Amino acid sequence: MGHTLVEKVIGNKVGREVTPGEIVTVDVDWCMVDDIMVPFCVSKFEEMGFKKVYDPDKIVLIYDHFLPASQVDDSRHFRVGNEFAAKYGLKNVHRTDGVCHQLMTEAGYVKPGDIAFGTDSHTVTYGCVGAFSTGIGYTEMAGILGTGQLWIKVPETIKVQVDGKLPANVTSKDVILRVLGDLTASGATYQSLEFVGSTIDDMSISSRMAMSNMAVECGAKNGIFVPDEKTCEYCGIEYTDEIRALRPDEDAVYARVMKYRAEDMVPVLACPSQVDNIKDVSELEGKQVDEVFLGSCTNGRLEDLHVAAEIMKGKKKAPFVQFIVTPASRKIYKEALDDGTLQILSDAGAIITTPGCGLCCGRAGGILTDYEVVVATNNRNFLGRMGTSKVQIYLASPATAAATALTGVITAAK
Amino acid sequence: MGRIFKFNKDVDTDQIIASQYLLFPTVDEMKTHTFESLNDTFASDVKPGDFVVADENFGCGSSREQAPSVLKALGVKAVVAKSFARIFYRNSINIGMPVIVSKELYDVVKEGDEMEMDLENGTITTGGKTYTCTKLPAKMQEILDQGGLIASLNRED
Amino acid sequence: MSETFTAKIWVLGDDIDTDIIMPTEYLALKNVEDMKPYAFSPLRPELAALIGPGDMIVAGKNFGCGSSREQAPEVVKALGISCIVAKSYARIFFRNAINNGILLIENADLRDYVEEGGVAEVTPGEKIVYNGKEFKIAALPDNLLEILNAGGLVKAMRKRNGLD
Amino acid sequence: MGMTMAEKIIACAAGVESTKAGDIETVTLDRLMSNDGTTHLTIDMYNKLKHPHIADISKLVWIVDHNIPADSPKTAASHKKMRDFAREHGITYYEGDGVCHQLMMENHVRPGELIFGADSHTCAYGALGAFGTGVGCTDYLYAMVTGTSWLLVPETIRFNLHGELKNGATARDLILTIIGRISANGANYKAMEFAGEGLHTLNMADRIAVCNLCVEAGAKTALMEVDDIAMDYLKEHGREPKAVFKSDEDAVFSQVFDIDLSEIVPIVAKPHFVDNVVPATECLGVHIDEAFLGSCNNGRIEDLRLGAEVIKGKKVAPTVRFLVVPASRAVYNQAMKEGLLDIFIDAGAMIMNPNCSVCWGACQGVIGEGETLISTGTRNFKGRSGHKNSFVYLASAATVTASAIAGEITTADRI
Repeated sequence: MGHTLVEKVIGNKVGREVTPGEIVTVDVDWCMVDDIMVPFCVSKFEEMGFKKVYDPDKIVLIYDHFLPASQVDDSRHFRVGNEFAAKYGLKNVHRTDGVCHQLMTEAGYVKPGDIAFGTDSHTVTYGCVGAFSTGIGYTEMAGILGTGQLWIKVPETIKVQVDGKLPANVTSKDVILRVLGDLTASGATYQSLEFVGSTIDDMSISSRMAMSNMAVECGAKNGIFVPDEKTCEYCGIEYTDEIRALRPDEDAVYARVMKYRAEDMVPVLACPSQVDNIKDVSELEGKQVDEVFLGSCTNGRLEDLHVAAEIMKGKKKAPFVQFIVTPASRKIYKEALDDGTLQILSDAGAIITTPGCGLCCGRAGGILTDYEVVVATNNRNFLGRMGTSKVQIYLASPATAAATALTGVITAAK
Repeated sequence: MGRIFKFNKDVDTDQIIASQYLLFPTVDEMKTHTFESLNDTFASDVKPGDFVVADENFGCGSSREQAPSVLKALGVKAVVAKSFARIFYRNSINIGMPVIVSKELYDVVKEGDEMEMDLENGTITTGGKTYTCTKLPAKMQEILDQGGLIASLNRED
Repeated sequence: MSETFTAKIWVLGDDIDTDIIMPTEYLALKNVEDMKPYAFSPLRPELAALIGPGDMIVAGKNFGCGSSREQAPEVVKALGISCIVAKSYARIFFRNAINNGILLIENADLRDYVEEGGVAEVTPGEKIVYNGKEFKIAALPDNLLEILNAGGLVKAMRKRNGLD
Repeated sequence: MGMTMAEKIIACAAGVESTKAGDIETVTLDRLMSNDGTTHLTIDMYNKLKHPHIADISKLVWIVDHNIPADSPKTAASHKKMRDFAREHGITYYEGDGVCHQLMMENHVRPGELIFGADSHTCAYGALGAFGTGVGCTDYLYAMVTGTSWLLVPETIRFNLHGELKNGATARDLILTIIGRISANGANYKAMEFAGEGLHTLNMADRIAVCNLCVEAGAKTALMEVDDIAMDYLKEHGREPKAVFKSDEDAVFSQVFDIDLSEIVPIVAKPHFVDNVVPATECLGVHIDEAFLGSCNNGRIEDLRLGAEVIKGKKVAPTVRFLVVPASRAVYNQAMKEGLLDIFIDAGAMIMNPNCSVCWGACQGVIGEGETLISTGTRNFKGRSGHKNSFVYLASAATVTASAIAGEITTADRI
């Protein structure tokens, strides 16, 4: 019987064929611990009685949620992390380089076929390079740091197939939002999303990242893409036969298959306060907004900034609307600086912040108050996520966000 | 009679009320953080009618009017210091909170002492002795007498 | 884990996400005790103060969806919640709760039958009785039961490392 | 008897021939600046007035710069109040475009004006020969409603500057030296006036840095004679002076200091007072956790150039957070054009959106318990930049950047 992509990745790790539903213990290639969870993870690790970490080179600490620190205890997390890194010989510490999920592939850690866990639910992002990755709690992470292993239930797979050419004002964000709306917020619990089809093949790694990033929003354990030449180029590795073999079998068995025609896609929004509350932008056009946020591990990449810059070039944001741009990493910031993108956005009136999680994690970076409306490119619009529970959060693509920032009302890009 | 809370010289406005509370919607929400870094029980201990007594240059630093406002909101009857920083002084008068210059008082009282103040005659009585304070400039006395600067805007004439 | 207990019921809806259980703003507070008052605050700010030790939560589908913040189950535990019965759970929350030694029960029917403030009788791995009506519940898989029986993952690891 | 610059500006604003220190004058204000630190309270008071009224909308400038972007729902609510009011009344309004005093210098201040700002560092405007002074929100509201206010005419302390800065010293080292000499209340109620041929060696950024910090000596205002350099700056920004004043030969000063600029050395103000100054060499080796290059005092293009020159090709120490915060959008854009942002990004600095940042200490890089910050900001008060048990050292852009590289306090010539 054939296997889906995630079954192959896990099977390769355990050295035998695996079937959905079985529980296997895997060796872990990468552990990512973010700043919020560092002190909790460290204290659990010590409470568990470990004397050393299983492999200091496979552990990555990333400070991103608290950049820049907005509360007086935030930097305690940095200090605990620094002390832990020094004590156990960790060299992979990113203190001011950007959002964890961007850095885990950008900085060359996670590669096709790897298995990675992180203390943040959007760890699913690394499926963009054909890895199995998922979010866990800090207690489990502490266990991995000591043992190098974790048990997982092999997930069933939902195949999401998209074929054809996307309309000009539709991005991969609209595609994943559409999929989430169809699946609902719990529609893929414990399952794996496997993204295939000609539209997917044509997508850049950045576009794929926006989709794998949001797989968790329908409850999925991971969201995965077949690694191809583009993937290998992005990862700075050769496209070997081994990687070529990381693809689903023709006769793989799926729990469900969802097929989409790219040409049918339109710009959409996830409306307050569920990620699966999807509406066409056209239904909401004209609704007044107070703030627009372009950034996060979902849509804070160079490609996303380019989309916005193209729409905003030579124009100004609407008066009294805050337009906040938070590049996902230092590298992206620099590239956008060098190619003139930041200049265009700054001239348009954007507030360009230092790379980090920014507004998405709800601790700074443009928090809102009662009855304010924000159009944001990140991954969650939960009640109270960006301020009070009366804030209305609409999730959208970078194109819709930029078009909205120009008009001050919800607007689809032309 | 009110109790005395004593502070040293150069107490700046950040100590009176720190920056992170200034954008709270109302002074009442800020006041529990008054003097937080110098005396973290001040806000809960102080009672209406109590006094703040300080050394030189009280209220130096920023122009945040929240500084005298939180003291007033907590019911502090007056601040008595050897000298005041300019903006704090002006802000206090403007909101109708007496700020009194006394070169002697700081050196003769201790934390927790009781004192009484006669604003009209500019005298302070504590430990059985009476001290005369420096008079306010006429312009400022006039503002204080009318209950603060805004009161003049609300006059019907 | 199989002894029968009774618990007062708090009722919640579908898709109770981790930002509701524990908002990001409070995640960096030094310990779970400090976070407790803010549990469920975006949805029901009064709830944390009302929950008493041994109470249970009965919720709809996809309980605990969203982020991997383990503060969510930790704070639920700290509030003294004896167990959660939901139509279904989000994956990460489920693992985190078990790792913290919280009893999680999946049941599709109970939520639509109970009222807040009512009392249910729970026999883990067997049944829940409410107002005389019986709801069958399944036992947890062995590997999870092992962690739960050890009292959570930290204790299991301490045992592995020869500490307890 | 002759008049000082301060007396002349006040006389002009009061519509009187002459005035002298100690007099109280009723003045008409030329401009009224307010920022998000207090405007929400001003609005609340305004709304409670029996006859709410604004004397001259065109004189009001409102700027959101302290907590931007907002860090909490409470901040957001205060910003919204300010934004909605500005929008409704048509008040000149900036949000996220930079630190208030820098925006005022770039866009509004004219020589000879009398300006109230609801922020103590309003005295910065003296760099363009304007009388700027910080007021609370009640004074601000009164001025907003009536267009006028009362002022006690200040005595003036005169600083005659001679020679030229050298030895790696900057204008910031100059003003820290002066504050150390006259102390934190040495100029309480007074105007600090700067003149002399040494003044002409200072560029506009230097001058703003000097005037801006005068409130740390308690000064009511700071003033500088307007020369060609000031006029060029004004012209460059498309403005004309209201009036150009200088003190008369026979003006009366309460004190006169002669300062030889060539004797100034790099200075550090140690915790927790601005007047607690020592030569930077006496602080060498003090461990730091964070460094801050920015603020209305030292976040201008000249300061960024200085920092970039020090750090070019080098790296920020691994555990140090180096915050680089241009003082305005114009500064940010210029730094981008000149490649300075590239240099900082490559070095590992955090470049932030123009705002008050950790100088104000409510968000954007606050420091934790026991941590030490070296800063180009305006103040090092206890707890100013974060936890009440933390430490702030003030120094120049060069010293701060050098320290960020070393991970401990050091001077640029040691890097």
